[in-house]
Amino acid sequence: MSLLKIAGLSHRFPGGTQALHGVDLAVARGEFLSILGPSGCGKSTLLRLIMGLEQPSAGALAWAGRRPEIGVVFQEPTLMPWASVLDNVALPLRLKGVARAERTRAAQAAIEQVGLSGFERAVPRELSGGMKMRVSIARAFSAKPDLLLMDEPFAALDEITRLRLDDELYALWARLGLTVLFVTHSVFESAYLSSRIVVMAPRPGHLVASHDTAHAAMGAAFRASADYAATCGRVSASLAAAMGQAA
Amino acid sequence: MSLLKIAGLSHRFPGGTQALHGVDLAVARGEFLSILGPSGCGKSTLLRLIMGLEQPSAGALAWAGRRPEIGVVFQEPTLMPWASVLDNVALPLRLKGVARAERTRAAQAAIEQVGLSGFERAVPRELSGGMKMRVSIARAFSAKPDLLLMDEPFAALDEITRLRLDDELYALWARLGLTVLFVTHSVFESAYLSSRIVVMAPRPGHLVASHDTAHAAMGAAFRASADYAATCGRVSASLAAAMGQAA
Amino acid sequence: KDKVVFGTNWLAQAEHGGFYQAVADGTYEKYGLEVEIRMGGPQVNHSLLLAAGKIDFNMGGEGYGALNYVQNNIPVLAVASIFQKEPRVLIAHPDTGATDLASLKGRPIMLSKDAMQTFWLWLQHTQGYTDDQVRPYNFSPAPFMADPRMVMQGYLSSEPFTVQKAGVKPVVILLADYGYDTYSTTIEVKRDFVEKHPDVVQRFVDASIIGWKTYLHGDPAKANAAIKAANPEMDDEQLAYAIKVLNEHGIVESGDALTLGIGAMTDARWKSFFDGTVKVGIYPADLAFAKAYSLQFVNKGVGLK
Amino acid sequence: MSHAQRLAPLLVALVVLGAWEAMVRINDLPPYILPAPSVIAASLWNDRVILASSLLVTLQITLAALVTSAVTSLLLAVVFVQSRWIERSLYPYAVILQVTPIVAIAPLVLIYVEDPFAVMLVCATIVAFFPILSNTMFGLRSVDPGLEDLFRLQGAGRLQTLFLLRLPSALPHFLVGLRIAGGLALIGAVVAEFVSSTTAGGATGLAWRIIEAGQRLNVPRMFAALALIAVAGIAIFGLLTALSTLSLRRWHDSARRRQER
Amino acid sequence: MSHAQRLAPLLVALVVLGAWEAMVRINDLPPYILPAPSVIAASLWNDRVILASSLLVTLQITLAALVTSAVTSLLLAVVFVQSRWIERSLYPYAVILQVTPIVAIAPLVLIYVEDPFAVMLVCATIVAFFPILSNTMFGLRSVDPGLEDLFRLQGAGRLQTLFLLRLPSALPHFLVGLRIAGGLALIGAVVAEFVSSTTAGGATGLAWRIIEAGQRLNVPRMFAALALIAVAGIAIFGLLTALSTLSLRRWHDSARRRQER
Ligand SMILES: Nc1ncnc2c1ncn2[C@@H]1O[C@H](COP(=O)(O)OP(=O)(O)OP(=O)(O)O)[C@@H](O)[C@H]1O
Ligand SMILES: Nc1ncnc2c1ncn2[C@@H]1O[C@H](COP(=O)(O)OP(=O)(O)OP(=O)(O)O)[C@@H](O)[C@H]1O
Ligand SMILES: [Mg+2]
Ligand SMILES: [Mg+2]
Repeated sequence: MSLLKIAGLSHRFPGGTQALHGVDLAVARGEFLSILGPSGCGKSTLLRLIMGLEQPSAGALAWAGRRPEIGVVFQEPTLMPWASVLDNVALPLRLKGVARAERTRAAQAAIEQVGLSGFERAVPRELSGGMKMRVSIARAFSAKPDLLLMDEPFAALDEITRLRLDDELYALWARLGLTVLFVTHSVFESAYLSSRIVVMAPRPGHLVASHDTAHAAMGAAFRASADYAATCGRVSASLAAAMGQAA
Repeated sequence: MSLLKIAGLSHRFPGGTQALHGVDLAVARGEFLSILGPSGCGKSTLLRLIMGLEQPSAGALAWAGRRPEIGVVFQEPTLMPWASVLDNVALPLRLKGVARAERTRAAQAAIEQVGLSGFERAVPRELSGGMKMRVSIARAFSAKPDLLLMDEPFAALDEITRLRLDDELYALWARLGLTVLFVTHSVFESAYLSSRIVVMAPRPGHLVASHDTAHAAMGAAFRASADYAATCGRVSASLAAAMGQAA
Repeated sequence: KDKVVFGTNWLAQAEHGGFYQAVADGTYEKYGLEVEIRMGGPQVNHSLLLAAGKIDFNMGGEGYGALNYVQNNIPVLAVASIFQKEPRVLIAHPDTGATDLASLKGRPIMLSKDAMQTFWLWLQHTQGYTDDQVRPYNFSPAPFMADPRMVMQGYLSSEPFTVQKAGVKPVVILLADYGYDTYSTTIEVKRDFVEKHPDVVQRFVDASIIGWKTYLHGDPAKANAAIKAANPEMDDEQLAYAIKVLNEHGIVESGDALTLGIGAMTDARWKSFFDGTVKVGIYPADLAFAKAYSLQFVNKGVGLK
Repeated sequence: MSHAQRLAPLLVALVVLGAWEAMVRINDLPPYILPAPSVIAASLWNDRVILASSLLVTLQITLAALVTSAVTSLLLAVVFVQSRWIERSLYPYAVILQVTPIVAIAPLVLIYVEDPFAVMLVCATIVAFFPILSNTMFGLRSVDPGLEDLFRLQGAGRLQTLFLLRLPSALPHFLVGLRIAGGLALIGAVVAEFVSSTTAGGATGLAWRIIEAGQRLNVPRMFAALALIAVAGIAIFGLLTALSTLSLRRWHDSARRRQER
Repeated sequence: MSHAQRLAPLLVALVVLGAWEAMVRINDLPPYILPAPSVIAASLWNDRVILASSLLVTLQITLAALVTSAVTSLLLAVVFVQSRWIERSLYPYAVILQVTPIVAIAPLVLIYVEDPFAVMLVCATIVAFFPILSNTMFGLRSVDPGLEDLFRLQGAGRLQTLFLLRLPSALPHFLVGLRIAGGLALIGAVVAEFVSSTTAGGATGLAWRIIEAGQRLNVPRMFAALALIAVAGIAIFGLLTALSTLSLRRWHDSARRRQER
């Protein structure tokens, strides 16, 4: 059952840049969909259109029923500079009207999850780049959304932290049955996490390939599987093709 | 011959966070030194101390002779929002007093190098995250510095662009004989590019391992070599050790 | 007892002395009035407040005020003129050849904004002064002190004293002595108030006249105390000087006042003043100037014993 | 901007004026308490020659004062942010200038400055300069620390940092200050005229028209003069806002076009 | 802040006052043209009772006006940024208020408001409010667009966005406006006193001391009153600056401690 149907979506910025042209995409409920594509191909723009933060210049975007509750990790940390880590993470709960004690508890848990315990009272400018990004991730996790949109969330993290958070995210997805739209530049990460991978080509951005990656387990074992290697190979190939097309 | 000698370097932020403690490091002239370490371990702080943007709370930092000319890529793009891509890239040249025609030419070349031709007149907010980062990289390249400090420059880029820029950087380094201090989270990237890799452990940040990776060639062939695989393995292991130590 | 509010045209000073006297020594009270005095100032427009009914009586400066009411169809009129001579003076430095109005021709004169449409026009018309003589005056004599050629406007009882204390014994020229025949320090009141409460008006006028009589010839101590309280810049020396010159020049008691009592006004004098203003172009000749005043409450010989 | 959005202010103005007119008529307020807009309009028309020439005088001083205060406060701001020492030592004098009542010092200025236009210019400039100074200093201070580091690292000189980094960063704040100063320069011009102009025969500004009309109880003309000041104020503000939007639109968040919710 | 840095302003002040004193003595200027600091100081001391009570009156109005204008302009700014329609329709009236000379409208205010304190409060508030309004609006507009998107996406209501996002973002700009308004409220209080009539015996503020002392050529006392205003202005500014630094230090770039080069 598809949660979101995108048909013929195009977007042109006021400056004149045609960021997207004729994007067709159906997102199924409960799907973990990764989006890959070269820098500047329109991935962030596509997410912004889905979030309703930009209006498409052509095409349609239809939700099955009400738009679900969205958790988001933007490409930049986007934190309130005057608020502590705790307050930043608790923000979505606060906006939903969750009581203070309850939201502090949930925020603490999310902070723990991203490995920032002890920094609850710090303000953003006292954090490193990767730590800021993790605050943003904790914020998206804290409110337990139905749909999680993440724009290169782990790009600023070291590989070990990144693998750990990959696993956290995967567990969350598997446990809560949420839908995830995941922009990444890492073929390995996408192959490890996703149930489907789409690849975009630039100028104007459009979809060039979609790879299903049926898998139901994870962990180090999966990374050693032939399935995984095959997926990585296929995705890399279509990415290369997409970029060749652009050049 | 060592360009820079760091001895017993410690740094404590006004807030009370001890970011670095007792860092000893000698950077040789012409070296390509990668720094790896978990998020928040003090890599950026170390670079800032080297750049003289923070004062160490203990320890010493000595240059052999005058401080060389520095090109820098901060962890964030750090662009002038009111200036075009061209003006941003040409900034270091302008500050050096290079004539307009000459600096435009050099900036154009650097823009081309990072694949942003056609966006010379765009302002930063009309660019994607990865494009902004590439402007920052082009800026660092444009002035042909003696010492290049880069703080996760390629994290926001897709793999193909990243590999291309890895090669550009390597070529630059090999051709101009400059010294590079390179912070990255990618073990593969560090193993591919560096002549030496140091690994840091967090809280407070200090060096735990140093790996020499003598290599003089690059390209796809090197990625297939046993040398490369071995380096990756060793670095990964010390990274895991560093983090285990932290936990 | 009737409560009334009386607005003056400046900070408390000797030129308001009679009114303060009547408050301080209980004269108003004896006449069944409870009077509150509100001080005016450089930017306070009590005329408008009177028109709006926010105060009951207003101290008019010169006769123009009453004519302005008529010109703008505002039902306010003057019911008494405490001063028979306007105490407006020009002062000049000594030993500079300044002796009379004619000798000031061509010299720079410091004039306030309101002078420009009143006595300055008269000076231009009768003395041939020209606009290039004008220098701005903001109620600080400092520029006058700094330039021996400077002439400035003033009030008989104030600026000459101030300047003298600062070390310049000035030549003082009283405009009234040269035919500047405006009434001054009038009591203004709204027409409907006159119609509804003629007795209150009468009592206010009479008590004020008594107050002035006492202030000029009796013991002004209580009034002076009230003035000093309202305006700390005043001191006894200044006040004594003012009372002296008011008396010496017959500012309050001269002309008609000698026979009709303080506050006297006549149709003939009003007409003469009005004709003068028409001549210099301030008012149109067909203005019903007689609506500007009423003789109903004065000329009764109050205070003449 | 939609058509309707352009019209809204006019509609509101019509409603305001209509309500005013109605209130005056229903309560039968005499013009010396509150003149009806129609009466003011009539006065505007009848006295148009006098008022227009007065407006011109006031506007001349206003513009001169605005330019003078923009230039001087920009320079001052640049000097002040050079170091905390300079700021702490000299800023108090700027504050003193701001809080000194013109009315009080005009006579002293008159002793030293002959030319009445110069006096008015000085007075109006004193009234207008402070918001530009404060806002520009705030702007010069709010530079992105990352960019500041970059400039330092690339060996930028003080002047280069000033022109290439600090001034562009401060521009939006300078423009906010300028918009505040626009109105202040106008009142400054009005007040300065009050206290310093010689009016006889020579050109007189709107201030004098207001005082004169007030003293002669010609309230409609007073309101006509006030209306001109109001219109002049709005026009100046509008022009400065347009200037601001034009110069910031491309990059600053405050001037971003936003979808209305 | 180093010790020397604290002392610098005092040293500069001593130099300025010393130069002033020397100039007056060498040129033998009479006090009515320019009194020497020593003469002013003497007058301050001799008239301390009168001056202190006047200062108190002026300060009361100033503080009341500052608080009133801060609250009203904050509210207005919030209303205005709700939509371009509201802004375009109503902002002009704020501009009109800013440019209307108090001197001209005070008589009209006096017709409707009885209480002299209220009149002065209204006048001083009108003088002070505009910089806060402008700066706060600029601040409310300069919200990080990313955060704005986040709030929208998380379904924040208007009030939530206001209190959790817009107001904190606008705080630094509000505080700049407040610092400008501090001085304006002070002059506003001084001017308001000029224009409102005072009951005999009622307390009068510094404005009257200045006018009267000026007219009586008691220039040292006039300067003493001006000095009090200057000191009051600096004190208000200093307090507001400290407030600003305290509340922004932790997060805003403008309040960051910076190494001096
Ligand atoms: N506000 C804007 N105005 C004009 N053009 C824009 C704007 N934002 C993005 N673009 C353009 O739209 C294109 C797509 O941008 P987008 O941010 O969607 O790329 P992306 O795929 O997310 O890239 P990256 O991986 O680098 O983040 C780019 O060419 C960019 O220049
Ligand atoms: N301005 C600051 N004030 C206080 N603490 C700070 C400040 N900047 C950084 N820190 C702290 O110093 C430590 C090191 O930060 P740094 O930015 O050097 O980390 P990093 O290794 O670059 O991490 P990342 O890979 O996430 O960028 C962190 O714990 C961080 O919280
Ligand atoms: Mg993106
Ligand atoms: Mg870092």
